[in-house]
Amino acid sequence: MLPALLTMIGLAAAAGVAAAFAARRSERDRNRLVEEIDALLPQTQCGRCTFAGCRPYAAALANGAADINQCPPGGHATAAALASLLGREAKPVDPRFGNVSTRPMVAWIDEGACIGCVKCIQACPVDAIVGASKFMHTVIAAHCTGCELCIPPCPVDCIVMRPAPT
Amino acid sequence: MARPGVRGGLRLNAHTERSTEHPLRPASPVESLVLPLDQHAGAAAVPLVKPGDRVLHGQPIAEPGGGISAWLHSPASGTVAAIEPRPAPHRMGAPTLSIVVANDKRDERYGAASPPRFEELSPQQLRDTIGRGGVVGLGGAVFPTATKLAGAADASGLRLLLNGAECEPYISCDDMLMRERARDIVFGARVLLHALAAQTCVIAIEDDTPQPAAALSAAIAEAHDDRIQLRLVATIYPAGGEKQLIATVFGVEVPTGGLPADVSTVCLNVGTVAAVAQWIRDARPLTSRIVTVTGDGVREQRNLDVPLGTPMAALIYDCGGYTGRMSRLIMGGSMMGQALPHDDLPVIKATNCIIAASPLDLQQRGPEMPCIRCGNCSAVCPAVLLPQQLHWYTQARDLQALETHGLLDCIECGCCDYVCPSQIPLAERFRDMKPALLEKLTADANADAARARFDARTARLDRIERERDAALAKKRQELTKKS
Amino acid sequence: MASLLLVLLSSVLVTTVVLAHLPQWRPFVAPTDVFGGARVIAILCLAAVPAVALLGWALVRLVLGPWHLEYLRTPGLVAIVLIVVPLVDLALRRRGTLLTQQPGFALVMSTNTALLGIALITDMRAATFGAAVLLAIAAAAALALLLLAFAALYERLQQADVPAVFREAPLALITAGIMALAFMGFSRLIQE
Amino acid sequence: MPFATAPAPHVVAPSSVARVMRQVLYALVPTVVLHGVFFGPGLLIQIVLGVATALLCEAAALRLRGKPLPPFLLDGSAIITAVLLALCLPPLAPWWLVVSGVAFAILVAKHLFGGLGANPFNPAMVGYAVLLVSFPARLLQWLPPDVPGMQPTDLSAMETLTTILTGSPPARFTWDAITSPTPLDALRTDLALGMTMGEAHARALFSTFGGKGWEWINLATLAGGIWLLALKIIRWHIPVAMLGALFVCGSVMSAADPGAYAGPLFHLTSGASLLGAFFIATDPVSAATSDRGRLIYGAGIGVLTYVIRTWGGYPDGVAFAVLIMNLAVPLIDRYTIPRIYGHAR
Repeated sequence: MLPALLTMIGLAAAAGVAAAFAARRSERDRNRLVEEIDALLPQTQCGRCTFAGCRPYAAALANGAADINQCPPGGHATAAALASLLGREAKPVDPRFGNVSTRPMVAWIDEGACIGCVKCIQACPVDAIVGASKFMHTVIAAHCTGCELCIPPCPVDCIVMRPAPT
Repeated sequence: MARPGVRGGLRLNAHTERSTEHPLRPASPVESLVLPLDQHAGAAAVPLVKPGDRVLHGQPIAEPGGGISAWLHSPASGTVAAIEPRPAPHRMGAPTLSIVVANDKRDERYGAASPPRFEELSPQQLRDTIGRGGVVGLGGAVFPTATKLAGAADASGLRLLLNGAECEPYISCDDMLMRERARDIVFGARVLLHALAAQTCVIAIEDDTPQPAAALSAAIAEAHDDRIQLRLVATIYPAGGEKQLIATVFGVEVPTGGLPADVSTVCLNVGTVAAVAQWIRDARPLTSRIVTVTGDGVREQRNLDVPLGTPMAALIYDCGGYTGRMSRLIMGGSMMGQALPHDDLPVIKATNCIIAASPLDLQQRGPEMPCIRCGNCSAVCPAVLLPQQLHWYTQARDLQALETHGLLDCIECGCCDYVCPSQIPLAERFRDMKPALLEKLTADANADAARARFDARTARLDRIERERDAALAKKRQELTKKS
Repeated sequence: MASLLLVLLSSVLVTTVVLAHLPQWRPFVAPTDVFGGARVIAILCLAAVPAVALLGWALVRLVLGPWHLEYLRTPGLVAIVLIVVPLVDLALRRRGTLLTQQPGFALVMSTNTALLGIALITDMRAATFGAAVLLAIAAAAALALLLLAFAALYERLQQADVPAVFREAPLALITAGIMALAFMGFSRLIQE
Repeated sequence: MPFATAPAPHVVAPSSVARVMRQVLYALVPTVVLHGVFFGPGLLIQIVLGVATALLCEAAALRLRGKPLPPFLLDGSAIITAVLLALCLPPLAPWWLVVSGVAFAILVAKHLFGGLGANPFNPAMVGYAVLLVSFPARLLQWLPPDVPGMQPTDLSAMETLTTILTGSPPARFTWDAITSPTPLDALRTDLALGMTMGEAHARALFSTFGGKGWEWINLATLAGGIWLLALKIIRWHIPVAMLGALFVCGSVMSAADPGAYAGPLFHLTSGASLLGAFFIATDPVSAATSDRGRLIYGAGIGVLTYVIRTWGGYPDGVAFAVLIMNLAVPLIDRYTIPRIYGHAR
């Protein structure tokens, strides 16, 4: 009877050790998961998901501090991809974080009204606005991701969103 | 390693006997000429004239818009009747901004100073001069020639390939051009050799057209220029496709998503080369082109030298009018041509052929059946694709699979449609699906670019932060040392 | 022969349906498509199945045999499976190619009928170590090929115009049925 | 003057699915005729029963799936499935055998998987495999060929019909009196009993290189196959690969041990090899789709057929080999994409 007990305990112990050893998540694994998630996000860096950009949102998703339906620019495609990637139930985008726009929009500065205060340039997460202090600013349409972060800081409200030129 | 000759392809009846019987003749003049401003690849041209101005034949009336664009010249002397949106053939009849010139039929030439002999110009100057002649690719792509030459100029060991392989059925405008203006083509070839500083030029022509071959060989012999040679290629549709012709003649393949210049080749249609010759030698810009008017629906099938902007209805009338069996008006050939909604549309730089097709010319498609994966299409596809898989993934809208199966390499030649037993309009399905795939690819590229810029910006802000802290720390250290 | 066929088919069917329909059980982070996941699992099976089978064979012959503990054969093999699977997970992450996702990976791999099934069959059928090696590797290869083929077929079936009521799981079961039918041809190939 | 517009190209070759399927049916005629000559009208009755069931099930399935009847019903694909299945069944098989086989093939193997063009498995082979596994005894009741030197079973046409409809032979015969194994089956049992090839081959059933009667039927099938190749209805890759693989396996094994293994020529001309190579494996819908893929697909069928015939449990393995390779087709198609123009690999 004893050998049977011993073998089973031995095998079970080995299995336990192996499982525990494997369960440790190294630091490298965690940021590789962040990389995988970040690859799916639309990179608008708009902050509508209440995080400072796409990578912070990805990090939050990785350790479960955020949900998969907080990214309006990505729309339902990104929500579904995140659900599939992280093994969670697919959910539509939560309107609380903003509505899913069908047409890609880009910012446009009304040059006449721009006073060259450089506030929008500092606010733009992807350096899509060209200009210097006291010089006229303009948005590079090709680089603008439509995150609308430049609209609040503008003192003269000369920035509006327009459909992206095809 | 390229495949010798066209892989797959179709042996089609050329249907050009009737249209090459009569010699070339100019079309009879018409009252008004409509010139769409966006009749070339790239941005639309910007008008230089206002309604009411008096213009001469050959006078520039529109300059290139930004980026890739081309000049536009008045095809006749007269007055500018209007600048307004008019239906255009390359927009399936949709209106587009056009200049309307009222023809006073006096044909007074615009006396621009004739450019100096091309040998004295540097290749760069010669390329710019060619651009000012409004010369664009007349094979059908209408890409501004000067831009194409400039793009290829810095490639090493350039070879010039003149495409006279008119493989699409019904079209015979290049055929007549080579018969009657072989000298222009050879002169144009020498101009382009100088413009590209290239050493070899091959004129490729199909082996089922003896007269043009004879005319060209005579012209080449007469020009005593051993850099230019004639090459016969097999008469298989689509031998005249740019990529297929380069593979047949030079044995190299244009890389996917790349240009012929990547394999140090420049491919130009013989019509374009003749236009270059007329502009450089006789200072006559591109204001008219040869158009094949053919099909069982028109009484007299022939080739005409037509001023740009001539309404197609006038052309048909000039060839004896419709024969009553007319059912479909096609601009281009029977395989890749565009069916037009009506004939009140102007001839543009891309109009190489007008088919007044009767039921005899057309083969009506049967009811569409599901694809039975028989593989006839993949056997004839000159781009070595698997149309049956592309069709399957198009229906499933699987963009990833479409990309790996090479949807963007499809040249829309229609060979797969031709042999499909299920009569599926494959070329049209792929044409409609390409924008969706391109949109996804550009969206991915934009997302990557945005991420790169975001990372660069965060790195920059961190660096500035660190430098400011370092400077602060140093200053604080000095203060504490001093006190 | 029928038992080996049963083991392979059930493993393939379960794995494919899990990859397609159970996001909570997704074993990997990277390949989110069915064929990508199946390809990775096929490679893992090529590694894990022979390991489990041979370790099991050794355990029974060298440990349980001398001490007359044959009745511990099945729980012993299960324990070996539970040892090998985490080690495979570790090896996978160490090589840095793929990130496994708990609990998905543990569930899919450790409850995979092929691992335990093939180990049991190898144990019963193989007399010498050489025969055990041969049988384990051949079974693992068959499993990998079958898994890849079924996953590719499954993805193609999703894109066909299948009547709605048969869309996913019913069609997978019918396909597995026809596969079993096809493999009946080998029925008397290896005397049971 | 306004004109109707249509997408390019404006000229297409006058072809249709029905024409393709019709050509395949014409190519099958010589086989059916010779089959009738050697084994009596049994096959013709089976074909009539099969085709009727096929059209009935096709119509029902199309109605259920809400598809228009005219273009699909008469495209001939269901008819080919029925004829191929009937050719694989013994001439005197009871009526419910061919009916249930064809019904299963059309309803489950074809329409359940998406109808024409989407079914991954060859419907005829699925039907045949179901019958082979469910009623193995019934499928071994073949007839001796009506050739000199063999005592033919003189059943009149009416008696053949009653036998098929009632499922039992007329009073004066018993089943094992009139049935005889096919050459392949006979060879299998003899070799299993330990006889060498020489002795087994001496039986009256065999002639120069195949079974008496059977070799002519298979030559007719070969003629039909070459007719299809000439008309470019099928491409050479699958038949050549399959027959090539069979030939190679046959010659290798028989060279290794002439006593225990049949020669390659016997394998090529016996059983359903030729019918399988030219008519069953080349079903475009369930076969691989690129040329390289077809070579792998054909070779796979050839090897599996040989393995099942020599060591497996059933006399002829073509059905199972085709089904197994059908399963592998999506995998083969994924890895045999030809090098596209301008792509490096």
